[in-house]
Amino acid sequence: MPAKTDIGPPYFKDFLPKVILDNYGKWDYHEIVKPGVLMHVGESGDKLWSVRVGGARLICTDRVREYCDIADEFCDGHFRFTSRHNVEFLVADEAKLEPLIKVLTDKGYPIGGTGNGITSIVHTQGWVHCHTPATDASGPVKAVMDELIDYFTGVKTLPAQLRIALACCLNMCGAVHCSDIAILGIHRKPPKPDVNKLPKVCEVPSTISSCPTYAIKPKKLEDGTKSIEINDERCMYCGNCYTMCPAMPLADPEADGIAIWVGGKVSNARSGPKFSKLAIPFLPNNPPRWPEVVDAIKNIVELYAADARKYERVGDWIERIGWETFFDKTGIPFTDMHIDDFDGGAPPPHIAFRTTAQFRF
Amino acid sequence: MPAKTDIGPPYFKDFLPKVILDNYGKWDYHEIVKPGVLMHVGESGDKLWSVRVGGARLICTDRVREYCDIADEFCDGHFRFTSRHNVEFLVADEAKLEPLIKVLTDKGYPIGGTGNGITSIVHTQGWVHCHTPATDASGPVKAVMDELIDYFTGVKTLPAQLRIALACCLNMCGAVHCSDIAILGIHRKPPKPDVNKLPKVCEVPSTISSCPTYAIKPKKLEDGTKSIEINDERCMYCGNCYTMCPAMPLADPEADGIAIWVGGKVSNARSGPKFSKLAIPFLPNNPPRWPEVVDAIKNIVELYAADARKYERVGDWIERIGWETFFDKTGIPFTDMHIDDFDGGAPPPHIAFRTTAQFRF
Amino acid sequence: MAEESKTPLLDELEKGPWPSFVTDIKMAAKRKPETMDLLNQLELSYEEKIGHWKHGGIVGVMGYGGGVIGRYSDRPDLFPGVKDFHTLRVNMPTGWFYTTKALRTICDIWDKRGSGMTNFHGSTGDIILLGTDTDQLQPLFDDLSEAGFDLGGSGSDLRTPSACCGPARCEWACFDNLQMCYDMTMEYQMELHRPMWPYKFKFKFSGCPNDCVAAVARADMSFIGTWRDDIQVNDDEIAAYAEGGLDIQADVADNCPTKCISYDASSKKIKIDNSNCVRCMHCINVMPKALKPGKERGCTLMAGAKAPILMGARLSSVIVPFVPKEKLEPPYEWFKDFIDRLWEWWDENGKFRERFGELLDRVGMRVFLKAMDMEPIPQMIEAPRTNPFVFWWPEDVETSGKEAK
Amino acid sequence: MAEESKTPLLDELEKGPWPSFVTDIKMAAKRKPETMDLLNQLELSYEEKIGHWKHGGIVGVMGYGGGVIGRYSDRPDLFPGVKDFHTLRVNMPTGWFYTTKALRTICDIWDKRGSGMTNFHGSTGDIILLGTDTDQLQPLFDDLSEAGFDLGGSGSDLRTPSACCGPARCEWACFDNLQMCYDMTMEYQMELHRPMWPYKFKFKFSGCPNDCVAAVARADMSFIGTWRDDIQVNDDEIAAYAEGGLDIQADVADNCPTKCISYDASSKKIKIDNSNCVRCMHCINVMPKALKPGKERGCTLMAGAKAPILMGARLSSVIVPFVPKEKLEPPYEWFKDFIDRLWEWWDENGKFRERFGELLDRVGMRVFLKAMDMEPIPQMIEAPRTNPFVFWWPEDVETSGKEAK
Ligand code: SRM
Ligand code: SRM
Ligand code: SRM
Ligand code: SRM
Ligand code: SF4
Ligand code: SF4
Ligand code: SF4
Ligand code: SF4
Ligand code: SF4
Ligand code: SF4
Ligand code: SF4
Ligand code: SF4
Repeated sequence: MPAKTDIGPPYFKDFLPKVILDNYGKWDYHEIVKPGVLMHVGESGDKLWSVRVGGARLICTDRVREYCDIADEFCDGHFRFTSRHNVEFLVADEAKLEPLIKVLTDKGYPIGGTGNGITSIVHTQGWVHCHTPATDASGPVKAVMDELIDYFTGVKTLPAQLRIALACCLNMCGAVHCSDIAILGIHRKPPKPDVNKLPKVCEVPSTISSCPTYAIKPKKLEDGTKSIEINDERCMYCGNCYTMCPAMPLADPEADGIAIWVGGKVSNARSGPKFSKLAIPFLPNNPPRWPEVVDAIKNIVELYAADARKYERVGDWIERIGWETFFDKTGIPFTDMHIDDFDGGAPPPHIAFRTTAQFRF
Repeated sequence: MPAKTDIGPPYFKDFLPKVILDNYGKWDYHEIVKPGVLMHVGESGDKLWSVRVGGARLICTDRVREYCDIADEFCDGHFRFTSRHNVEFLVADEAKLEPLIKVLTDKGYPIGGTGNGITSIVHTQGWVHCHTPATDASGPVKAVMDELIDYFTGVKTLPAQLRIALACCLNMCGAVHCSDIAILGIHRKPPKPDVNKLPKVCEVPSTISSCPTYAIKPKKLEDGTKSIEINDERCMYCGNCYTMCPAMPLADPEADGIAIWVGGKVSNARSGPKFSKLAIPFLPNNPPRWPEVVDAIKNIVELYAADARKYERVGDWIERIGWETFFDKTGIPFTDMHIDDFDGGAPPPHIAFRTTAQFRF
Repeated sequence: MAEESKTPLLDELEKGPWPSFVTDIKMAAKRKPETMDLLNQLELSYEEKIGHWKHGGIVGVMGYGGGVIGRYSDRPDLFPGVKDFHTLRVNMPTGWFYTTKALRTICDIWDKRGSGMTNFHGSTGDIILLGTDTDQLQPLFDDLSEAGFDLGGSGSDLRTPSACCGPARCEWACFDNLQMCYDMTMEYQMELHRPMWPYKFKFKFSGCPNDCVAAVARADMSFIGTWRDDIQVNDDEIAAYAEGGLDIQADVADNCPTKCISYDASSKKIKIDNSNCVRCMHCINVMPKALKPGKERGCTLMAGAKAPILMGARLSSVIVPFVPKEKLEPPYEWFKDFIDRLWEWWDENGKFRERFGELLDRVGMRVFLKAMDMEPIPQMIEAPRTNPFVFWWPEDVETSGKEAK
Repeated sequence: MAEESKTPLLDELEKGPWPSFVTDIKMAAKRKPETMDLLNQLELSYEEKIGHWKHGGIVGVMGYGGGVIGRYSDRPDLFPGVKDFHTLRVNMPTGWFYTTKALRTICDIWDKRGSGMTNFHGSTGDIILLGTDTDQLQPLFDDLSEAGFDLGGSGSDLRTPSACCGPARCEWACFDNLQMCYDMTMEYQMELHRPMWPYKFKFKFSGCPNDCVAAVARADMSFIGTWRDDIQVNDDEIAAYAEGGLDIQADVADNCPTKCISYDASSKKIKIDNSNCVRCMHCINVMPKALKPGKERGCTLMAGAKAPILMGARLSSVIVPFVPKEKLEPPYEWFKDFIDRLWEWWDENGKFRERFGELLDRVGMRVFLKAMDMEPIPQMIEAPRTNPFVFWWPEDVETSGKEAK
């Protein structure tokens, strides 16, 4: 029997716990009871506690079953994940709250990620599954979170929320372009095309036109076959040609590494959404624990913690003190790489468009 | 005898009055004694009064001689012009100040242009001398200043200084791109090339390449001569092709007219320098007094006068209240013309460059 | 003597307080030995600082053009367990709420058909079932479908729409973003499963301007809940916050981006000049008991966000400042008409691999608005143009610029 | 019956309080009847709403490639008086200070050789002698030269440099911008008079960040006087301002862009956190008796401003944040070396009609800095790049990114 197609996802309301169905759209307010524990109060007076737990995202079915076991015990068989891949255990019965927290703590799950601190790092596949990465994803994330866990669990707090994201190549599946701190895998050498294989596995014209900087030129091979060559000087290692054509690999163990970006945000709170800006053009890939990356981020976070004003996101803080002061205080060297010189990357006309939901009617 | 070349301008110090030579680089402070009258006090205690007078800029030698007569009588034969083409009579002897003012007033010269008001309009040639104008320069300027003269003479004041400039075509010799209010002559129809004459008077390839939007295409005439044709849809009437080739006239009595821009500034005071932004895409040329233009500017000035806070330049004011409120309050219709859609005109990479002298060391 | 670990580098990542993916891979490998090759190949990557996956081939399930990401090891000789190791994107339940029953079902199916490794969730929001053989794809899909699950998007299609928890768990949701996200997912199953556009297209629904699904940064069509009347103020609760020690002047009023809140410390009252409120949420965020979004609710439609390839990242920008929530409910006629026309325009005019926002940049808002028969409004822009290079509609020049739309 | 005016439209512009150019043209025409054709032709333009000048031809004076703008009427039949009507640009005295003697000399020469109409001044700053015959050009130049005046720039040359009144009439001048403007004008007479570059190049010198010659908007090389130590504060005068009724908190401190001024109303004292002062001038502008720029003075060198043709206007941006004033004095070795190398780079790399700033955009600051052997510094930018499309120097990749300059 052929499978049914186009049935779509299960209806979400079938998955909601009773307290939510009862108070759907009628929540009155919330409180952060303690780090990682939210209490939402309905107009009805009903209460819902959510206990947020950090995880690896790259998890096995056993892990999921463990979550299920816990949810069965304390949450009437319901729980959820957040938009940043944390787990939230939903408790309607206050009596179960502390026991739940105890079980989670005993099992070593970090509870936190709420309020003005650091929550889980949105990230991508890296060497675990993708074909274009310039670094790993899960590894650096684990290393960074080990270091910053106190900001997750609320042992330490920050002036505002601080969102970290990682993407392992310029495709930016982690959408790091609007993060307080972004970790980005970058290539730094032009692709090394397999010019003989290329015409067999790829369309030459579309390979050529895939390059935004026109770095790929047609070139005839000795036998007359049409292939391509690369003008290295025009290449900025975006990898788009490789996405289009497998015969253009550009990964390189020594040239690849990580760039650190700062000051982006998404919410409309106070200032509008903004892009992350380049802070550190390159740090080497140093598995398994990427110490340079961990140190660099720790340095920025600690400075921010000490220097920013209440409610100031990283980008707002830097704008207030000025980028020169940021580079000065962090000790990050300023380089010509920081100065935008990508033509196409120049904010196109939409710079004039309103990219916040902030406006007057 | 052949003329001496490369002698350069006369040495400026030979033209400075004694009080200036004595206090050169040693001025202590200044006061605006009254509108149009500055008093500069030297560390020495010396005082210099400058009486600023508005003029037409397009003036005859008799007018210059009249200035000279006045300066001979009151200023020991010295006076200056300002960077905005006002005349400044320089008086070292306080006894001569009021008599000078009386003579100027009697002769009908407007005294003013200092402090938080409107000074003379920087402008260009227009139909008086240039070959590319989309409007006249001196005419609209005279009409606007007749209306706004009270803001020049200090009868009325403004929250901050308000600089108006006019340029008669997109070349923007009046550098209107950073004015509180800018009056800009615009064409709105593509050039009407004289395709037969063109190959005789211009280089075809450089005419084609003069167009930033690639609107000019090569075309062979019937006799085989290489000429050009225009893709009207791609033309945004910049006139650059006409600058390069006289056979590409684009002036048109009905299509030409004036656009009004607002919110630019130059000084670093409080906010950094900023570009003027489009307020009114088109007003017709209506000589001799351009009533639509005069009304439009008056409307903006009066609203600004009433609504802005002290020290708020036009652009700062609009940024505070929001562009939507600006369009709302002025009643200026918002159109698709206001939305930037010029690719090349998109802020190029230098948007990232620091264009203010405001920074921390 | 204990056997020496074959993954000494990755073992380092089992240390430290944060949950370790290495541990989870090892757990999975206990029951699915092939999965150990995932760790082994990764160890090689850690040694060599380079990935070992080949460019994905085209694999899939019957009737669908997307939902599966093909993946092959470039060292099948060393790591036969991950010779082919394709990913399935499973459309998550809207808002990521689950019953343990449903999850256990998925786990069972996945243990039977794949590596046992997952992402909860992928960054678009799908359940990612990470790694299975080519010949398992169809049976896997059949099992999932049987259990009531379906695939998410990949390729040049509508990607799996996602939404913040909205009215289910948040007092600020200004429209029923969960319901709409679900309904639109159902409405556009065809578009989701059969790539046919110039490139991908994403929907994300946030209930309010806090934008907890990062819609403005990551969706071609971003729904941001909002309101257009006055913020609801509860004076007593304001006073309670003040008494509780909140510095309303410094923490709330001074942080308002338009400074439209005035606070009177003696009466402990605030006054909001709502005409200047830009609905940034800050004051509401700080005093959730005292302030609430207004009653006239709906959403701001913003469009065009994307990652940087090829010309730099875009944020979504305002297209429709306010869609009342009544229009964001079944049968969604207004929205369906709108998005169908938008897609049609994009499909007709977009180049290969040109996202909607990039097309907007290339041809200009002007052309889009005309095609959509929409009015330009100042809420669409940060500021008007600074360059004088206006393209006039010839008909406007013929009549008169003043009447130009 | 009085003769009917032939310029009824323009006569309208003799009405109203502002000085009228029409009156001046009529005045000139009294002594130079041909000049009446300027008004007559303008009247035709006012009737027809279109200009009547032809594209300029190439006219000039011996030995010079610029300084004259050729102009011909397109209706010489109707307006023989302005058949050819070329403009001469005469280099003004720096700062636009004059003796009446010198001006009378110019007037006399011009009455003899031209239309009697002028612009005091052109918007670059030159004295514009507006309208003369081709055959008068050389004798006119000879007369001017004899009287000690020389031509300004036009075409692809160094344009006439200009400066605010600076130390001559302003207490805030942070370097001797008048002297430097004059000296550079003299130093580069060759470059000023003989077009030889890709396009024009402008110098403007403002004594302080108020920028009274609009250098940042209008000069390829903008000199903006500044200081790098602390603002000089006179406490007594601060108190005097306060007593005089100035609201120092609202008018001064609250308007400081970095909020680095704190005012204590009880002691009537201000404190400036100079490390956060960005030298905007506002506080000094408002309280000129109490505050002055610091003592360690000099200028910020900014470069690249221009009007919008072809790709949109540019403002100058920071190239050298601080040049101490000692380096802005004769013999100007540092600056001459700097500008010679800059021009050489532009000349070698600039395309036909590509301004310096446009070249900077096209090739990138990175390439410019390398060519000039200069260090990148954060004061050059508003903010670091947002796109990840970095061009690496291959040598930096070979060594290590960390040590990359
Ligand atoms: C659970 C979650 C939505 C979901 O459907 O999954 C959520 C839930 C809440 N968010 Fe959020 N936000 C969630 C992702 C986000 C995101 C998206 C992201 O990070 O990728 C943003 C935008 C981030 C950005 O700006 O870069 C986001 C920006 C906010 C803000 C604005 C904060 C700011 O000052 O900029 C608030 C308001 C606040 O915290 O006061 C907020 C407030 C809230 C509240 C208080 C809403 C409510 O009344 O229930 C919830 C608890 C917040 C907390 O954790 O302290 N939420 N919130 C997401 C939890 C992610 C996690 O696991 O950590
Ligand atoms: C005479 C002149 C310089 C010259 O060499 O010719 C000059 C002279 C002075 N300027 Fe200026 N400025 C002169 C053009 C400018 C320009 C250039 C322009 O308008 O094209 C600017 C930049 C305009 C802009 O930002 O768009 C300019 C921006 C300022 C500012 C900044 C004002 C602000 O709030 O943005 C000040 C400070 C102030 O006025 O408090 C200033 C202050 C001054 C002071 C007070 C300086 C002083 O201590 O002597 C002088 C008298 C100001 C007054 O008129 O009230 N001057 N000033 C120029 C007179 C032009 C005129 O005839 O009206
Ligand atoms: C799995 C996932 C990362 C993750 O670990 O979570 C992912 C993985 C890939 N993405 Fe992505 N993208 C994923 C979410 C995103 C997002 C975030 C989002 O949707 O919110 C973005 C940024 C937002 C956007 O759409 O712009 C994103 C922007 C890209 C791009 C750049 C698109 C652009 O227009 O700039 C590419 C390149 C492409 O399409 O060729 C890309 C391409 C890819 C490919 C298919 C690689 C390729 O070039 O063929 C990756 C397959 C990895 C693998 O082997 O499994 N992925 N990708 C995410 C999808 C999981 C899910 O369905 O839930
Ligand atoms: C006379 C003057 C206007 C005035 O009435 O004051 C003027 C007049 C002309 N300018 Fe200009 N420009 C004049 C100052 C400017 C300025 C302002 C400045 O220098 O501060 C600018 C803007 C700043 C800049 O340089 O970008 C300016 C930007 C242009 C441009 C556009 C250049 C660009 O890169 O965008 C052109 C077009 C061109 O060069 O082909 C231009 C071209 C012209 C031409 C030569 C027309 C042409 O295309 O050949 C005009 C001759 C008019 C005539 O018939 O007399 N003029 N021109 C100004 C020179 C007088 C003087 O020497 O003092
Ligand atoms: S960011 Fe790049 S390498 Fe990482 S998962 Fe996405 S496409 Fe693959
Ligand atoms: S990596 Fe990018 S820039 Fe380099 S050749 Fe490929 S497509 Fe072009
Ligand atoms: S702005 Fe245009 S029309 Fe006016 S003088 Fe300059 S080049 Fe001529
Ligand atoms: S006016 Fe400008 S856009 Fe139009 S054809 Fe000429 S150069 Fe091109
Ligand atoms: S976006 Fe708004 S409605 Fe949705 S969870 Fe966040 S705060 Fe609540
Ligand atoms: S929502 Fe934001 S803009 Fe509106 S009043 Fe509150 S803080 Fe101010
Ligand atoms: S720029 Fe500064 S120094 Fe020059 S006149 Fe203006 S205020 Fe004085
Ligand atoms: S000069 Fe400007 S930035 Fe510096 S203290 Fe004064 S007001 Fe503040």
